[in-house]
Amino acid sequence: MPEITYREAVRDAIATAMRESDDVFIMGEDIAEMGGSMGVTQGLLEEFGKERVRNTPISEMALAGAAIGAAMQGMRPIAEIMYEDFLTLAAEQIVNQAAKVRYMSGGQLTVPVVFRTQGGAGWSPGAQHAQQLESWFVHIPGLKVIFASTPEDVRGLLWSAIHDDNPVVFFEHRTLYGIKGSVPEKIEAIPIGKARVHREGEDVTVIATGRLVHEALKAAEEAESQGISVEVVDPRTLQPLDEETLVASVKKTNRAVVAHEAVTRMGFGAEVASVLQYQAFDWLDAPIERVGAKFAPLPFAPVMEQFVVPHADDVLQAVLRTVGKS
Amino acid sequence: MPEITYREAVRDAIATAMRESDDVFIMGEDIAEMGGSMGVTQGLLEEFGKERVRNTPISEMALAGAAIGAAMQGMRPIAEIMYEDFLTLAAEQIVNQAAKVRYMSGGQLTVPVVFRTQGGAGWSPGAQHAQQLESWFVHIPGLKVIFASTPEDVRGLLWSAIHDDNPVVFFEHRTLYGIKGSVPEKIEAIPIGKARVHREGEDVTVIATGRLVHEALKAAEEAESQGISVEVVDPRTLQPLDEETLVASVKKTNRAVVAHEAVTRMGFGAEVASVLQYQAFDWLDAPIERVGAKFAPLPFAPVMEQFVVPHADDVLQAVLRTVGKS
Amino acid sequence: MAKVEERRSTLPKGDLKDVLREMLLIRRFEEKVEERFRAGELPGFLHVAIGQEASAVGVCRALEDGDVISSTHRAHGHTLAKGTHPNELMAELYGKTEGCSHGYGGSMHLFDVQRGNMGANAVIGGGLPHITGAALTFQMRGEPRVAVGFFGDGATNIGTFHEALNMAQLWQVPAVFVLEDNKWAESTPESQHSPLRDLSERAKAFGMKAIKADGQDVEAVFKAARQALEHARSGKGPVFIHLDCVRFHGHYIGDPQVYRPKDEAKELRETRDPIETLRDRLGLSDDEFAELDTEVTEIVEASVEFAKAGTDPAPEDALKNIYA
Amino acid sequence: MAKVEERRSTLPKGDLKDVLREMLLIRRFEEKVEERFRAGELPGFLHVAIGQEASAVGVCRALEDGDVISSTHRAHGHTLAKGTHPNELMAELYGKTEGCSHGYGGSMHLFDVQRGNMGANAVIGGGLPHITGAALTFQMRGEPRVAVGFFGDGATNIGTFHEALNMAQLWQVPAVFVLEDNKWAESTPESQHSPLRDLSERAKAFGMKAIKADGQDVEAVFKAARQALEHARSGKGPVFIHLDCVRFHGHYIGDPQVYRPKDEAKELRETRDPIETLRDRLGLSDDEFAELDTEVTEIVEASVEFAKAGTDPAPEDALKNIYA
Ligand SMILES: Cc1ncc(C[n+]2csc(CCOP(=O)(O)OP(=O)(O)O)c2C)c(N)n1
Ligand SMILES: Cc1ncc(C[n+]2csc(CCOP(=O)(O)OP(=O)(O)O)c2C)c(N)n1
Ligand SMILES: [Mg+2]
Ligand SMILES: [Mg+2]
Repeated sequence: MPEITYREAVRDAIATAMRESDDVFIMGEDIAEMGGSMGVTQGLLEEFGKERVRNTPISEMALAGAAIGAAMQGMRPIAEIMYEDFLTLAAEQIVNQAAKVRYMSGGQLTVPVVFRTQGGAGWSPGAQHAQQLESWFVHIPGLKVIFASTPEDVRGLLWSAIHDDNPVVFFEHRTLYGIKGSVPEKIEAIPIGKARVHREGEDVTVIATGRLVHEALKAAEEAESQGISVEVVDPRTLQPLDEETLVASVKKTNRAVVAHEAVTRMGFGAEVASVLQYQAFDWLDAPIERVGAKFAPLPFAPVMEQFVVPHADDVLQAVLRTVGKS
Repeated sequence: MPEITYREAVRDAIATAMRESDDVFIMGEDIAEMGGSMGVTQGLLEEFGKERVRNTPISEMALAGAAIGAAMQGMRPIAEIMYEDFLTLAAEQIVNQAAKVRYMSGGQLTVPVVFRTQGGAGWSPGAQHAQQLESWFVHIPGLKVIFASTPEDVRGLLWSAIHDDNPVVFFEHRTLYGIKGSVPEKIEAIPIGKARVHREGEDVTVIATGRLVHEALKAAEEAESQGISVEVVDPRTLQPLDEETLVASVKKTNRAVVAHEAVTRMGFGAEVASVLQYQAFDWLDAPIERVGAKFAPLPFAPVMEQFVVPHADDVLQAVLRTVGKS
Repeated sequence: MAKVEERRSTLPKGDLKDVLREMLLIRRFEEKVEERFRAGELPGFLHVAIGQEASAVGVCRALEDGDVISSTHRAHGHTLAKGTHPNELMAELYGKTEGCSHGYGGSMHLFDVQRGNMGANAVIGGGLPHITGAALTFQMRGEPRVAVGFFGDGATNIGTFHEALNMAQLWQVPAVFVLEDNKWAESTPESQHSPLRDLSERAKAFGMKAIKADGQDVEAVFKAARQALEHARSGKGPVFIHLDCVRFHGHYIGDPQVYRPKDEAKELRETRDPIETLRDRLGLSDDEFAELDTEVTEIVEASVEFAKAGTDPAPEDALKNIYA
Repeated sequence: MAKVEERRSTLPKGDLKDVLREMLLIRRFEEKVEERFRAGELPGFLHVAIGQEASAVGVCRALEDGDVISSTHRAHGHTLAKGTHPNELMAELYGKTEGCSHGYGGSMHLFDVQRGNMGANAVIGGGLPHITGAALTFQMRGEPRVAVGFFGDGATNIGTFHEALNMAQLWQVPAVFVLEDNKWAESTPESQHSPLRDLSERAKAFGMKAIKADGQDVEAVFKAARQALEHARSGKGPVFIHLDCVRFHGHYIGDPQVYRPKDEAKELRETRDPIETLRDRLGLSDDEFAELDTEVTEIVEASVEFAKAGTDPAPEDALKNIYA
């Protein structure tokens, strides 16, 4: 199995889908000559030309909305929103239009569009370039929401997203673009709605997304050295949510930690914790711990930024609390 | 104590604050001659003139953003967003600007602006005029979020919101404008961050917001007739959240139901349930129930709309489940 | 798709009576909707297009098969003009499964995809970028189709309008943007919502070709639309059509119009009724007109019967059609 | 607030050397920022304004006390020109509590409220409605102040721009909108992001007065700004200033500019450097120029020393300043 980066994995899914069908195209700001602000789309212009690798003006509403219109006409556009923070600008189109057109039309239309975006802290861009907003879209019926954490997952899930007939909001994490991982030779679709158990364990389940999957894996190793066996599960699709896998894991371990980089309050962890306490009530031996960013906008100064967003140690401490060892 | 409607209560808070200070003004679409699409601002134009009761073009971003700019210059604008669904258009300004300006400036600025909006189902407007989005704003540090359910609360809390130095997103519920309730002769500020216990009870706590407060009270009466004593608490401020009052209530009753009109998934109830399971873990005798809209956009046909949004009976059933009687 | 050689730039005389019939159908349909709403039979939030029949009919007549439209909150006229049967529209307003959106949409969310109606929209400007995107698709696929977006004067103030038209012009996609300028945005007169007195100037911000026409004269509308469609279809880029229109009724059904000069609507009715204008032009006798009227009134009445006899969705149907 | 009689429409000759000094300070400051960033000392995401010094200095020189500005992601020049001490700016870039945003903001979020800087903005167009709102406040309070918003050519494509300027014109508030048209939006050349070749045409969508000037000529910028400010301040409504600018460097520090013709920047540097232009005009000798250069270089060096000696915030400070 070849080793590729998360960045290359995203690119591979896009390029392969574009080779396969003329209906697939990508549009976004600075994705053509420059190859995207994260370098994800480098080389695509050369292969597919500027019609299908389409630089747009700085017009997040129209970029999202034009993709929706094209999707309604049977195309499969990938709309790149450069930073997650700018989803706030495209929110009307994603939430009131893409998510609802099928429903409002009584099923006449499909809107097979992927809104790709990225975000995440750790590089001090300040408060308007790194927030994590995935929970907003989980709240909206009609959308699917994906947040992949490894090269294999991001490729297989983006592949599935592009081929899905529904609007998908697809989150990538900025700090993961450089990580490497092995992937199948040929792209394999990963079903939307299936969690991935990254590590089996007996004592505590950590359910983590995005960058926090990797932090959770580090924390799990450290916990293991302290004699605590941690299972790490990445839901990967936040909507639909693979409740079955999460609940089964917690019924086994009887303890749960939910971890993400987004602000804890009203973050995705709230939904997961609510589902778990409901479905695994009698199995829980400790309160479900939530790990997320502290309740603050992202500050610029690195010491403050690091303080606000969660790390492996925050996950570890939460794990320890669940087993009464802190 | 005089009896007034929820609509009159909102108007009274605005008018009184405008009489008191020239810094307070209101802007929004069709709020002047027409008195707002819900009739809330009727009469204000006549009293305060068109400078301070300012019709705006259909420009939700600029309307929100101009209010922010005015607030940065020391005004206390009230920006009315006609329907909650259109918060999606103003989201960038509210989330990336209003919420963060104070923080990003290291405390140099305050942004005393109130974003008033309303929404809610029950009148078949379809999918783009009635969704409930309060949970989005609870996720954003820097904002306060209020959702009042009675004339007294809406008046006292709007008063506090106008006088607060922070940006407040203030939700009203369309179906409540006509309800009546007694209020103090003179407006009294209701502190932001204090829940209200509407009804004391011993067996189950129902935490409800907006229209669901009234449904919860109905459900509580019905439950009482079945021998179950229900406490009904309205957090009123969703951010900051009066965790103390909620947790204390649940520690007393050992059972909790959280109810709102918004979609259950990733709704405000998820946050409340997460807080409760964490802080009252050892006190809970049953899983926390969540009551909210089913996972669908709002359909047009009344029978479907009624099916999607929750009613007193949904609350009652949840209450019964918590006591093992369903 | 219609053949190019068939396209005409003016309405053939023989068609004009049919055009009148269609406008009258919309008028009677809307009047019936008002009546039924006031009788408490129709749920929801409704905006009628009484007085604006010429823009809907004039533009939609000019379209070829395969062209698509997107509409606004004031969508009944566009929907009928684009070919949806009155039965299906009325059934939708009654929330029946036989409705054009199968009861899921309602007045502000009318869809009829087969007939090229990509949807009404309850969010001002919300449908305009879809037009840019649909037109982009036609361009990329090399199809001789045009996407047409309707919007009101109030909508020219929203960012979506700016972004969508700007992008359309930048990419030279085959789109036509039709401004129905009735001088009101809900209760707000144009002077209170826009700094311009000639809204066709908006097009200058994109360098887009603009055509002005009397929106109350269906022939003028047709001509403008034809010209715009030819331009767009031939790859010369999008066109902005400015239609000078009027609003006879309240913004929504039930609107007491406290904000509006008492006689404005009355005067407009007397001088700028598109149906009267065309009727005069055609020199129709009272009998001839009455005949038309009877015909369309029967269609409208039948649509009410059809709708009332329709099927209510089951409550649980609300959980269908969310995902494909 | 400055007295009206003191206002001049051109820069007095005696001031020009000081203007040159200020532009040179910005240039050397930005070069130092690039250097320190590449040395790994500066965190975050930085955009320098090398080559665009004339617009910042020309506009800010024209302001009166009490006037306010909002800036963009490319904010260092505006911030210095509006009076923030280089020490405080450099300290901010180093994330120190002595910084103008006390370490909370960073390069794209520079604030200096006391000096009338309402904030840089990392969201394109994000600050423009604040200008409309600030100007509205001045109008409502009857204060003779003007609010000035900077933005780039790329920003003219975003809805916020349209809404904010439209509203400003509608309400005739004392605002000036300054377009720094450097022909690039990140990697996207103007021809790929806007359908217009003359972006001053954007103003026509609002009927706003537009003034064009050479953004590389500080005297021309000053003159245009003066004229615009007078207009706005006297209650005649907002003004759109179109400055023809250039971008010498990459979009952000580290940008390899693969998308850009190799010689473009080099040529621009040779022909349109605002500092060289003014220096020539002033007929400064090499010695005189070197003297200025030494002076500003020392200030810049001192700012680095100041910043490095500054205080790091405590981690927990991150939880301050969220609410008032
Ligand atoms: C984004 C948004 N803001 C506000 C509204 C409420 N609203 C519905 S129709 C309308 C006025 C529209 O005016 P115009 O575009 O001129 O269309 P007309 O009603 O005159 O046909 C308003 C403000 C809305 N639907 N969407
Ligand atoms: C809403 C939004 N979309 C995208 C970006 C990413 N971005 C930052 S600067 C920039 C280009 C801006 O171009 P212009 O306005 O011409 O300013 P310049 O960089 O040339 O000074 C882009 C696309 C952003 N900051 N905000
Ligand atoms: Mg109108
Ligand atoms: Mg530029």
